[in-house]
Amino acid sequence: MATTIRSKPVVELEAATVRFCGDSGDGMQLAGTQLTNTSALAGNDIATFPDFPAEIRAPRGTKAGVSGFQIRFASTEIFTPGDQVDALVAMNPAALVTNLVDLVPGGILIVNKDAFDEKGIAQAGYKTNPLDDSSLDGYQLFPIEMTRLTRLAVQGLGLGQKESDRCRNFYAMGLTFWLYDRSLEPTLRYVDEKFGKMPAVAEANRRALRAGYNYGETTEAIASQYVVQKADLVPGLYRNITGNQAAAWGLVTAAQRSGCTLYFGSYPITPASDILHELVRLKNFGVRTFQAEDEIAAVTSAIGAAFGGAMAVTASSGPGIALKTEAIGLAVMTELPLVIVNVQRGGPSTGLPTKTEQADLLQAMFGRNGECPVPVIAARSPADCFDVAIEAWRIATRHMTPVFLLSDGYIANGAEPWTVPDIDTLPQITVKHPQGKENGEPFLPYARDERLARPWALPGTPGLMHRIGGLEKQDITGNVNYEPANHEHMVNLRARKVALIANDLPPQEVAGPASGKLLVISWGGTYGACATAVQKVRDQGGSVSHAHLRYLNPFPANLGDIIRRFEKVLIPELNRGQLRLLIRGEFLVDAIGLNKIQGKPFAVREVIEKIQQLLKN
Amino acid sequence: MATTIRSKPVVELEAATVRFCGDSGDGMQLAGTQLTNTSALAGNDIATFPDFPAEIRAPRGTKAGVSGFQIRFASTEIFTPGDQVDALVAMNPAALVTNLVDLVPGGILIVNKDAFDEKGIAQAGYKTNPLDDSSLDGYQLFPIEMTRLTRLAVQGLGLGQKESDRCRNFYAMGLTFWLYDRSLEPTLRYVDEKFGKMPAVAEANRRALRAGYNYGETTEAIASQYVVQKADLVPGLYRNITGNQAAAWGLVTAAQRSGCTLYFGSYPITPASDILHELVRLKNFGVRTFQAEDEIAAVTSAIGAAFGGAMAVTASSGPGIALKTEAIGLAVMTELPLVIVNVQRGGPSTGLPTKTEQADLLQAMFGRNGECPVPVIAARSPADCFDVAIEAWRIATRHMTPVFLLSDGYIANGAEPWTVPDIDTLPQITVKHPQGKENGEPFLPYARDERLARPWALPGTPGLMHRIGGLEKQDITGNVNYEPANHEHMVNLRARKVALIANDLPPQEVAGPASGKLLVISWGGTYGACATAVQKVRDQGGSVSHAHLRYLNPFPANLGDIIRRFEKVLIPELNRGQLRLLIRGEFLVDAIGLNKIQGKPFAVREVIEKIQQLLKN
Amino acid sequence: MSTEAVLPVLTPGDFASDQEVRWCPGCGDYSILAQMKKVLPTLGIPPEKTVFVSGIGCSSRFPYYMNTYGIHSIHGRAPAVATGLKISRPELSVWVITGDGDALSIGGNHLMHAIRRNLNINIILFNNRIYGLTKGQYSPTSVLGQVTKSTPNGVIDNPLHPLSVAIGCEATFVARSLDVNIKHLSMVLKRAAEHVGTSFVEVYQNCNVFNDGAFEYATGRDTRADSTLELEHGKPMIFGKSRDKGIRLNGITPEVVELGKGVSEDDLLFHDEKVAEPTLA
Amino acid sequence: MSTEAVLPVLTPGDFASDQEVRWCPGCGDYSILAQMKKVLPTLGIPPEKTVFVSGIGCSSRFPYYMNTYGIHSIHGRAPAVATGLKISRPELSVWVITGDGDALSIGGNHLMHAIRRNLNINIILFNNRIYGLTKGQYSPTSVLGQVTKSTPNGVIDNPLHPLSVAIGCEATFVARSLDVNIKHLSMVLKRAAEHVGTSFVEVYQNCNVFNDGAFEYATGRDTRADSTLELEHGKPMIFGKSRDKGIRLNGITPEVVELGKGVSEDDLLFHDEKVAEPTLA
Ligand SMILES: Cc1ncc(C[n+]2csc(CCOP(=O)(O)OP(=O)(O)O)c2C)c(N)n1
Ligand SMILES: Cc1ncc(C[n+]2csc(CCOP(=O)(O)OP(=O)(O)O)c2C)c(N)n1
Ligand code: SF4
Ligand code: SF4
Ligand SMILES: [Mg+2]
Ligand SMILES: [Mg+2]
Repeated sequence: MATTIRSKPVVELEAATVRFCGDSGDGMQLAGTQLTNTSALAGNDIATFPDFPAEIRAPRGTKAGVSGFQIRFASTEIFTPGDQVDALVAMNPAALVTNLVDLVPGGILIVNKDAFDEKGIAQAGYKTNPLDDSSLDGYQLFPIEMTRLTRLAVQGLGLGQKESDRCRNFYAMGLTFWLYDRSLEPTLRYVDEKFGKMPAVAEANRRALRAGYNYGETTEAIASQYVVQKADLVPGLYRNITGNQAAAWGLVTAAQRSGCTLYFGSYPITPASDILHELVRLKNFGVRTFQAEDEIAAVTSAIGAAFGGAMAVTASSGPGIALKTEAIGLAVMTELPLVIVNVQRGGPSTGLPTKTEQADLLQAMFGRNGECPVPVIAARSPADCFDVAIEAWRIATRHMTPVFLLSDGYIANGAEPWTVPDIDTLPQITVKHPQGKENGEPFLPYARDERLARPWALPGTPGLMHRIGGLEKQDITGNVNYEPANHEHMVNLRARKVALIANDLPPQEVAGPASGKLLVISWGGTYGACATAVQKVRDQGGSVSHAHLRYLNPFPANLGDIIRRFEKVLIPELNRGQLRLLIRGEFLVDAIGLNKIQGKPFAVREVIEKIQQLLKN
Repeated sequence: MATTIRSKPVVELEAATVRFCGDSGDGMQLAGTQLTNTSALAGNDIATFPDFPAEIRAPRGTKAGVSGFQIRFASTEIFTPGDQVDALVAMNPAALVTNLVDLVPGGILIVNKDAFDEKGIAQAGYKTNPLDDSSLDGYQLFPIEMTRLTRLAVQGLGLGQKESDRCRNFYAMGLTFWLYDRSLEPTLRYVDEKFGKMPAVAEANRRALRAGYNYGETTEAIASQYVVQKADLVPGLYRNITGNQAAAWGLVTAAQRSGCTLYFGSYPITPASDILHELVRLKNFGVRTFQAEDEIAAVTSAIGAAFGGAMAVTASSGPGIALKTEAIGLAVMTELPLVIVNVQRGGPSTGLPTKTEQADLLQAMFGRNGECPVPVIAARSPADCFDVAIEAWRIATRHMTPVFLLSDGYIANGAEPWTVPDIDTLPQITVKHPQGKENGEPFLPYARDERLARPWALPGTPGLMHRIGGLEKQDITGNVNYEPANHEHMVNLRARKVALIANDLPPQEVAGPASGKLLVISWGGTYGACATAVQKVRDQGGSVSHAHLRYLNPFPANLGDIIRRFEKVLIPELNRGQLRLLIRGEFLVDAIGLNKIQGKPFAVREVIEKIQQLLKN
Repeated sequence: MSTEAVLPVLTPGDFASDQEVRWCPGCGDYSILAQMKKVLPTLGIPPEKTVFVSGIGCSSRFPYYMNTYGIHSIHGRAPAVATGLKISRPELSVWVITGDGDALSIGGNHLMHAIRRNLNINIILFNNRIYGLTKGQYSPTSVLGQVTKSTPNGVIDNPLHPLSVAIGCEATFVARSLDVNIKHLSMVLKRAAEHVGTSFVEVYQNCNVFNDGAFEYATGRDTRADSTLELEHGKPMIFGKSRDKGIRLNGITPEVVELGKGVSEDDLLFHDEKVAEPTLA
Repeated sequence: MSTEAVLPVLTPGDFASDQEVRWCPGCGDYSILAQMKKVLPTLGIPPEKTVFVSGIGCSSRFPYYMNTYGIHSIHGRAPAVATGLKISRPELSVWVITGDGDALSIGGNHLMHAIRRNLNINIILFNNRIYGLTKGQYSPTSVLGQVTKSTPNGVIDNPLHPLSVAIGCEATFVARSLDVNIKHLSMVLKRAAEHVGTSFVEVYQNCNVFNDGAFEYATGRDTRADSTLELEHGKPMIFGKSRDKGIRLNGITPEVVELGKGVSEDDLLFHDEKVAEPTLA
């Protein structure tokens, strides 16, 4: 908005963290998304952290119903949405009381004054009105009559009070946009697309947005404006993407690069459903989605599709994955390519459906009957879900095996800028299907190549008719076989096949010196916090390096050597130490854990403190 | 049979191992069971190993249809059915070719000569008739026209040829009984009970039995008879029992000693079904059995019963356990007592349904979403299933948690003598249910005792109405709660609750010196082979001790100390090293594995060789 | 259900738990909850002898709001949980609360078997023709063409009809009612409770967030009367705003006819609850 | 199903695999296998375009014996496996082979949803009213009082009737036949293959080891004719050894009547395959 004449002093910041919070009905997710997209377009690096309540819409004004969306935008590269927020926009008392802890001392606190009536204050559990008692003195408090001002702004459009109040989030956006000198254009465009068919509503939202913006411009109360310059990201076409979107597009891309049609069989479950929602809109890429009657049908239908030659994928979260475990065993025995996505959430059991956790790693490793090895890889950030989805299918087809792809609620719903790749430049995934033999010699479905992968013969091919199933297979012929020696051979063969994948993997990289006092090993969504923490400590001269694992089974071939070059090993996880058990068991190293099980990602601070503590003694 | 006048020289043996083998339709399991019971009554120690084909009845004469039953009876204490057999009874060529490998050189080989016709010989894959070529010279071969002689014996009873031939196994029994100087009485009694309603059939079986016996008596061919004196077992009322029977009776006993009604919800699956078959016959003990529509209904119905105050049990094998994993998470979250029996079979997937394996340990440990700790204990022998079943329920109620009880196909179908206990002398299992509070203060379903166990309040109790479920619980109140700190607290609390069980367990015992060169650690059905092997090596002066674990989660408190007192640790398992991973991960000891995955138990010889190899270098 | 000798008079309040109800404002579940609280005191069964078992879904939060014993189990398994409880504690009054996805998608098999076993439990299916809790995917009862999060171009699978499924499993009691028709709903709930055997009740429930107005035709002021028919034992099947429509059998296929115009009440089908064959139940 | 332009003439032998058949001697499965091998060559679909999908059970070993593509999947899931295969490869001819336990106990939900989705697959349920492979426990189709390994005192649960369940899910093709009635069985299999949409066929199959003679009444020389009725489109429902029995509608309930005795063929129910409402299908 180079055109605006700045009426107030402008403070330049390297990064800013803002959180919108209010009722599930207040449209906070929309507000956050708009600020996110606008900032992405403004060229900032960004990281977001939406935080939903478990209920669809708990009663108005209750703590249970508070929904939040945090976004950090910066002129430098960032890996997390920030430990604390610089500005908090709270639409009601319940939102204030549940979110204030994360506001930095002296931070900007914008509240909807109108919501602080007796009822609202009581619902939040306040004895007195926090806006009147001095409890908020430590912050730059801006109590604004958003309800009244919004109603005023939309007056004369013939909207009912309820509809008018629905525009409040646009008022809050407008104000925030002014505060951080953001353009209103992208949001105005969004309003046109979204509400085009309802001109009154569209106009109301536009007016509310502008009203909020102008309020900032005009009010004495707010002394200054902030700007965050664009980051110099690698040039390219950027778009802001969530982990679930990235996973969906990665799957579609993998299908294109491998020449298979994507078959996605799944049953809705939080926080994995958005992958399905994204894919159903991509039918034009030949995607076949199947919303099954349950998770068992989802995975078994995918196995049927895999037998037919499709790129078979199923996705769920912990409880649904538990139901798939028997069928995954069938995929292991039939040695068909299959991608199983687990967007992890808080457990055990139904647990905390809308919160994040990393506690399904051992389930992915061992949650099946018998010796049933499955490769496991994990995404480290929203955009990384795209690459990992492609990698999962590459491994599945190259080695003829089901593959576990672990994501989590934090990166699945979080967003970051992502360079839209030129699909055709991405490496091809070569998939071979045998043709019928001329010489009429019998087809051997369990013969193997140098990677111990078996041939993927498709129905419809003359001369290759064969039957597969869950009973133990005879080596080479694939016939049912109960002989003791064959069984032992096949169990070891299946294990070796997965172990051999390590030869195919890039060597594990280490951020920082190749040896030293402390090695931090992380996996999955904790990448951002760990990378940032390690970097900061090293900037202060600490002898610490970082190895972030994408490949959890098998481990990269050089992991053992890396570990041995450090005095101590720290493994931060959002669980009680699942990777730690695997590392200890495999390398007999006394790895130390930093474990958080609060349904929330690590704060960078938490990891730094642990590192410093370990470096001290 | 003190009365028999011995017509032939008698050789006294310390132990003898006999195997009957033939078509699934030949009644080999019956023959083996009869010899087993008779030997048990004769006061021998015994161990058996039935080995079924996967098919109900594969076509006659095929290798796929061969069914075997091995029994070892001894005048000393024994722990295994023996690595090799002293006498093999083969009813047809297919049985001979598949079983001969296990016959000791020079061993007794009794075959049904009549079955060695061209078709039979061809089906077995023999080029020439093994009875005629000299391929069997290394054994004491007795080719007997069992078919013809049996038909002769039952002539005149008006039986058809098919029915007559069904008596062949009795002929074979009779001959074997003579060979080992066993009484016919128990079998004759069995015939009366079983075939009482069919006098002709009963008489035919009696005649066939006697005919076989007399053949041994009279024929020149067989030069001598063998006797195995009674073992001096601890006095008491003995009966011969299989692992599945013992488990069933153990469950019933636990119900009686805890004053709960036993609710057994399960879905049939090999090799666990016999527990259900045994329990349905015990309705008079107030047992409630429920054959569910699937394993998920089996376990969830058990959870419903547990909520109602029943002793809730569900049983299955690997594939079925996989389906129960989501529900087990619910039991962990609701902290209800529940026993989950897994009679392990060959995996992965459908695998080898009728064969044994130990590959579901990690599934029991980690096969659930989220941090979901469940205590795990394992039975070591058929009779031990009785004690372990009681122990499982004791832990479940004392600590308010689901408990995994691991058995396997080998001990489930195998049999050994068992002293029938005086139920009333067995320790009581005290189960407390809270009563409604007078003072009307609210009931707190998630308050805890010193073991961190919560109260087990039952529907029907006034004033204790409460709701439980799979969402995270608030500490103490048990209300649904999504707060970060509470979640972390509860996850750790559930883990600590299970860890605390260790304080309740007897210290781990060690057979042999408390320190030395080598410690053998075993668990489950490999006990017999490991105990025998360690004993034998130590008898020869080897520095080796043995720790057999009944408790796999948590480990006994003193296990770490024990391990540290030995230079090396060997862990023999019928898997690829599942306990080994747990021991390595927990104690950082470089435990070595002896792993066999052939659907068969260890031969004592195999364990001895590994021990000796490790003691050498 | 056997009623007790001397019972303190119970009120709806006695069945309300202290937990704050967390459905969306305007959700049809509120009305069903209210009717249930009204009906239970009339059954003569105290709260402590009553157990509500549910699966997962908005509807399955129901037990938390009742001051009875309750299990909020896992998705689709409530009928199995209830079966185990009822088998071991036959004297308890056991209710299953479930949704269209919970009961007919993931839980279809347990529902089928609970109905065939015919234990004395009551199954109430809240049918909003959508997955509410997971924010709006289509369910097995979603109608053809229905646009949802997972069917942007409309549903193409034929829907299941809960009552047909139940009858296919030879249910001994089936009924359907509406969240907003509180008189009929409470009557049906009471009848279900009184039936000995498995009672299966489908309740049309409005999800005003993800499938608002799905049952407009059956609830709307001016369409209601013409599109619903309240069955009463021994009464002819008459309906319509001006009670001028009826259902009669034409050969072997039922058809809607206008009364008068040569059709008299006697030509119509009469509702017979007692008929053994469910052919036209 | 579209037949190919020029096809080599196929024989039953072309559909036989090299695997040794491993059912008990005398098992009803042999006959069904034989009829299937006879019917397939008449469909004009080559073996490589045919896929048999099964679950677990004796019956589910079926695919191993066919020289086509096949999946011997896991217990109860065959309809779901077949659904995924058919969705991604619509041009293939997909058959589901299942048992009464596989289809109606653990697999009931998948069966229900496969039928409602009505993809063009053929589901053949081998009903021997027992769990064969696991050696004789009762199944959802076991009759009341049936003594089995798991019900020494007789079955007490009401059995499910496969066709009623299928109709409750609004199946578009249902039929029942007998392992031993090879003429009728092969006709039914052919009709099932030709029907576009999900065809559901129940075949009474004798398990001579664990439930021998379960269908004696329908197969026995002298009872057969009086206890079975072979439906033919547009024909009156007449049966009986001397074709002297029929089924007619008394009011709304079907009843068996003797022909003559004032009852003529025209009074009987006529079988109408095309009727939309399955009321009396
Ligand atoms: C095993 C499992 N799969 C999926 C889910 C996600 N889930 C929760 S409720 C639900 C469906 C809800 O729909 P319905 O049963 O109709 O209940 P409603 O919310 O509409 O009342 C789903 C798919 C889950 N919690 N557990
Ligand atoms: C998950 C799982 N549960 C249980 C079993 C054991 N099992 C195999 S087949 C079967 C039932 C067989 O009955 P049916 O489906 O009627 O087939 P039939 O053998 O009678 O032809 C059972 C319970 C299994 N293999 N997998
Ligand atoms: S989402 Fe729909 S069903 Fe769920 S509570 Fe809200 S309105 Fe009710
Ligand atoms: S057990 Fe029964 S069904 Fe199975 S093969 Fe034998 S006869 Fe056939
Ligand atoms: Mg619903
Ligand atoms: Mg069957």
